[in-house]
Amino acid sequence: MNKKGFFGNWGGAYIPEILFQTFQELNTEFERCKNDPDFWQQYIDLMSTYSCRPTPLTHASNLSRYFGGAQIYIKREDLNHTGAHKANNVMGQGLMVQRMGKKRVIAETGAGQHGMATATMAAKFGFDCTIYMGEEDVRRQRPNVFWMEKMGAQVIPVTDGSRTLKDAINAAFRDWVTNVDNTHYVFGTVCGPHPFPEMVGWFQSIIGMEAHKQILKQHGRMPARIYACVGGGSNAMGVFKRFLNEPEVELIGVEAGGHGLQTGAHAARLCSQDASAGVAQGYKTMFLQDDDGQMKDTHSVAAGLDYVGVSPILADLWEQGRVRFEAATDKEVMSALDLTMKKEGIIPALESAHAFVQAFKEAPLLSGDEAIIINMSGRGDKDIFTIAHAFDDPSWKEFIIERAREYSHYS
Amino acid sequence: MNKKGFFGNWGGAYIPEILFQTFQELNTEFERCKNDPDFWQQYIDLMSTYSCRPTPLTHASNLSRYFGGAQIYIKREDLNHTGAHKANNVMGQGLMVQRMGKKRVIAETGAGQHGMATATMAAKFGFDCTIYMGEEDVRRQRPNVFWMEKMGAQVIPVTDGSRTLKDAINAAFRDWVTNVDNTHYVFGTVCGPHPFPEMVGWFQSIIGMEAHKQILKQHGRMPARIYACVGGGSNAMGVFKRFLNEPEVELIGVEAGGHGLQTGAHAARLCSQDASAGVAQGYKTMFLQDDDGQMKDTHSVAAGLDYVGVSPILADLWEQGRVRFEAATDKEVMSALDLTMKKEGIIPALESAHAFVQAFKEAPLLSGDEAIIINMSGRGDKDIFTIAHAFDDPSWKEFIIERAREYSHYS
Amino acid sequence: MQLEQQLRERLKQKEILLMTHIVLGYPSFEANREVIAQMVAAGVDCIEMQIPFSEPMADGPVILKANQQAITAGTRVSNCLAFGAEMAATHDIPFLYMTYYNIIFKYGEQAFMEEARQAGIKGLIVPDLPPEEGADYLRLAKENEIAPILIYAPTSTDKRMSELAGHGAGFIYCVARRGVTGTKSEFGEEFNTYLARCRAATTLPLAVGFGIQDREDVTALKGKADMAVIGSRTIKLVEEHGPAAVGPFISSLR
Amino acid sequence: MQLEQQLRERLKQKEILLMTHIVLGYPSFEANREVIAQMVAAGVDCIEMQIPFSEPMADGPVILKANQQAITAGTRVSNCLAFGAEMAATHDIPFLYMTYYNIIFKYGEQAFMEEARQAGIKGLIVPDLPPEEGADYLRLAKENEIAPILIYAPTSTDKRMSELAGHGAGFIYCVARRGVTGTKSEFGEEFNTYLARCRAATTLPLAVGFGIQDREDVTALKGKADMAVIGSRTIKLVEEHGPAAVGPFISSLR
Ligand SMILES: Cc1ncc(COP(=O)(O)O)c(C=O)c1O
Ligand SMILES: Cc1ncc(COP(=O)(O)O)c(C=O)c1O
Repeated sequence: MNKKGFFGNWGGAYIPEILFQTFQELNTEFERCKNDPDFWQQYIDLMSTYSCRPTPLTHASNLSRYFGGAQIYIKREDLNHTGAHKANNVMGQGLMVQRMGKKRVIAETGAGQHGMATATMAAKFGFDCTIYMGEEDVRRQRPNVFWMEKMGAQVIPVTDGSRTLKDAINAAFRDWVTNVDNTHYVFGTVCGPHPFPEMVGWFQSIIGMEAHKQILKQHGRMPARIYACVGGGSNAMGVFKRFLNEPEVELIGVEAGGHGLQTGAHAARLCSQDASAGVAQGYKTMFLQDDDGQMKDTHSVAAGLDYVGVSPILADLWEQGRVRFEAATDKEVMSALDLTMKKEGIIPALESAHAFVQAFKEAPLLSGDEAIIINMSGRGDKDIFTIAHAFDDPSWKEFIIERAREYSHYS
Repeated sequence: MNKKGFFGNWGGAYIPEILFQTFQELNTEFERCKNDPDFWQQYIDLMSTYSCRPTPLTHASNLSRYFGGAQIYIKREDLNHTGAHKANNVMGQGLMVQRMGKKRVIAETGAGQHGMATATMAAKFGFDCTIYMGEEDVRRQRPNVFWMEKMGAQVIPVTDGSRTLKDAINAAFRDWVTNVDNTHYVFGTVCGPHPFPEMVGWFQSIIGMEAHKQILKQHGRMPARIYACVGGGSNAMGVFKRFLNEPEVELIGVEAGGHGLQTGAHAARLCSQDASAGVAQGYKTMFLQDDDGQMKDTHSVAAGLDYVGVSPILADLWEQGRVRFEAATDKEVMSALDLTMKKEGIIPALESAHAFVQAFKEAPLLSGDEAIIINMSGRGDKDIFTIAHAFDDPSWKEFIIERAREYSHYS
Repeated sequence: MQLEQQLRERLKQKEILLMTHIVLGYPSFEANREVIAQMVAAGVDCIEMQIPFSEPMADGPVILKANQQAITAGTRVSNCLAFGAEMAATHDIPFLYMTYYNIIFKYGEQAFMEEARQAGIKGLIVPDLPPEEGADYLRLAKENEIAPILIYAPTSTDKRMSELAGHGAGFIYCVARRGVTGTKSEFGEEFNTYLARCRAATTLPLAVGFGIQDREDVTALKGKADMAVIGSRTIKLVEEHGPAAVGPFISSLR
Repeated sequence: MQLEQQLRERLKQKEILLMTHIVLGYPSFEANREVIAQMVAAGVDCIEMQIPFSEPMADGPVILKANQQAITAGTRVSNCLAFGAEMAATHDIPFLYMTYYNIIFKYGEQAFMEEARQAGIKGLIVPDLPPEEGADYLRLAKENEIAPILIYAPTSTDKRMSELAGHGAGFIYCVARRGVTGTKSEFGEEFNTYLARCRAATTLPLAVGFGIQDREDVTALKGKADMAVIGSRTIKLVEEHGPAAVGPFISSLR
């Protein structure tokens, strides 16, 4: 197969007829943008004045010394405006929405990062904005909800299904088919129906383009390996893309190992035996589903990796053997996070910490003149509620209890 | 008077004898660094690979349109690693500590930003780190405390005096006189004994040096006015310094008006009638003190502005009339914050929002071809506990109460 | 006899046909059995049986919930296929399966089609499978004499409608409006223009679905469409008043 | 008679002098009065009266707390000056003020010095005013025949000590160790070297303070220093056992 919108066996646009026309327009606009160097320049200008691109590549000299192997470099997507790589995608789509003349955007969000980024973009571009978020995630991520609302977005808790990311995606599609004329659905990752995987990947590829220049300048040659966590796959594709045709660079995607691949409580699609080919949420990929094709519940300490599907582009690169996939367990993630904070003064998001885990396992096996890059997709300080909880910090608990006491008194 | 360490009538080094020698060494090292272009280059390299300097200058086109006057530009110190301009100062001092061969750093912190930044720097440089923080502030800013501890710093709650910033400074000095041989006190702002005001101002001047280039490139000419909030004065000095000798650029420092200048519950030293010349915490400046010279309690919704003294350099520029000082009340700050989030998708720290208040008052009075710069010293998303509280957000309260309920069950 | 012919036969006696929708396994196969018996007795012309899927992207709250509860109750695809065979053998009206593509894909398209044919199923509605992605599906359906029913939407251009007409069989499912199943539609001027466009684009019979609630709605479609589709409305009815309420409701529609 | 002379007179009769410390207004002027009477009766040679300041940077927890409580209780600088005058008039030993520079600066250096002289105060200790910043202060003190007592620290170089000697009068306050008031000091080899350096740098009498707790400590200083300073220890004593405990404690020291 080499059909439009397919990457090897994966991808496509499995969409309800009502969206057909809007996808036609989106495809046309996307083609126009891709062929318009001014558009890319406009995107770069926006990202370098509104966010702080290029984001730095930090040499983690302490960690490198600690592991005694490869030189570890960290690509700092955490320094983006709104704190994660998600900004790259939404700002790019924002420019496209402006060109298409639509006035309203919707988005799904799991951890809240993509919702935050979309609400931010909508404020900046003056769009109406509705964010769909699983009720469970609203409960867990109230700070993000607060900010989204403050930025003028409406956040709708989704009470269907497992009340998490995939259900928020379904809810967003339901909104879209209802309000298709004036609304653009800002898909958050390199999944979903064509052209989203390619489009999101295109905007995110800015990460790897920068990293490529930076590593040559700072290290003097190509990195041996690049690590990225894989939820939907957008930060991974973002950092990998520029290096796909550099055969000496090994690319490693790290999935959520949750409580362990043997337990079933994980979100590893490509490196576990638990996924199979399927079609849902508008595209074909490897899904964590049962024999009937019903999607399974997944688990990860990182809400942003807790998803049943995976990028069709990555599924193809996996099948081709171009990207290797590994898993990091919740436990490993907490200790990688701890080590990174202590050694480098850097707080990776729980999602990003997955990439750190695998890099830490492999760094000692490489020589000191080799470099590896870890894509730090976001910052962890927003995850305070999750991280402090996961570390079981007693003062944190006291603090929350005391705060609650005040609120119970006065309300 | 034109004595060493004085700026007009202000400044000096009113230090206990035990610190005399260490200040000698610090002064010598500082002179060496100032005269060593390699040092500044090393500093720039560090800031552009570990933090994301240059930070962008964002044209706030929506706010500019909304106010219908000057073009509003925002200097984005919020995009620094650790989320505020404080990083500039600590990383610079970190390099100096390394040169001086000391192995331990201490710092005071109010809001927690400087503590976070220092803990981060200490992790990066491999220093031991102790942070002094008023007990009241520890209570209010638990998230920052959590991260400092995770980064390996010891956070000591200060139970003396008003249990806020000034008491944390005293406590840090007590530690310093005790551990002077191996310890450097990383002063957090352009206050304290010489050479701190000059030294911190030097590191922070990177802000204005960048902003100068950026405004010329983006706007084509000098800004009419520059606004910065003033706690100790480091972000203000940082953005002002490059423009001091550009007489056409008006410089405006915005102090904490708290509940209003008439109420006494504020922290306005230079634009209220409530301060007078004094000497404390190692330097001479305008202090909020009573007739006996006892320091008063101050108030601001922004912990980082809630301080009795102010930079001696700014006191001098105030006396010379080079910098104009204004105050923003807590209430004005909350609405400027609200507007900025909704219009631009940007969340200023409560401190920074003070500068926005005054800029918003004056922007309509200028013409559309004039530019003003607001120095956004930090990001507000860390202030979630304060901001959600100040907005009296009911869902936030419920969230906290529910969280507390979980913790009370399991503990 | 193939689906289109069956419908055309029925259209000789009736001004407009009725198609109803049930979600298999919701609330139970028992209830499904009773509801279908009532529907057939009340003169329904065609029934679409939805095989539940965990991600029913195009469905509104009522059908969505029914899907989820059916799965939670343990409904398996194999149960649905067995039940479909039983119904087709029991009642003398055409039965269709409605489901999302993953159910068929995962079962194996070939195996699914063969079983469906053996069971006497006449057509398939798969709302997330446009013909661009369904070449195998369309081929296998036709090989197995099962009508792949395609969908028109108000957003479909004339060109798109003609293109779809070439791939579909049985009838065209005209979605009455933007949105998902379950909320009321307006059948005004704009709708009439849309339906005229549909009619012009295909020679297949036209079914209209999404939000048809009562006799008035069905009446409004007479002379414009060939079949009215009642979806969420009967599911709600069963939830509120039990299967016995279905017969009288259906009878009241025409 | 000036402070240095007064101390030298006393040194003729005693192997080592004792200076004590009180915080004015803490716990009350009443208590201060009683404590001072006890101290004088027990043979103390000199008393430093601390005018409380809200930011006592160089003081440890005990004196810090005393400063704050004195201020909270309403102690004003004017009360302190009046009390100082009363003490100097009542007791025949030299009294000093110890305070932070802001108290003097804010009062007006000239006015402060004149009042202090009129009150019969013999010296001033201002731990946060190095001579570099205190030109006016030093001049005014000398003009008013009040000894500006300067401080040596273990970190002071020989050069620095000589420099300080040139500015000070009355005696030199040698801080026994790094740190703030209130914790015990060790008087070992290193300390002896330090004290020898102090002695070499000045002809003024040497007082040693910070952490002197008991007879043993005082004894250790004999022959090396001219005066031992008891600070936090008596404040704690008053807190725990009341003013009456002070006399016996002081008597026990020598
Ligand atoms: C910080 C961060 N990293 C990674 C992810 C995972 O998404 P993706 O795999 O598309 O990069 C998320 C998703 O929310 C995220 O917030
Ligand atoms: C974000 C932010 N802005 C401003 C300030 C005030 O300090 P300064 O006046 O030294 O910039 C602080 C102090 O903590 C701060 O955190």
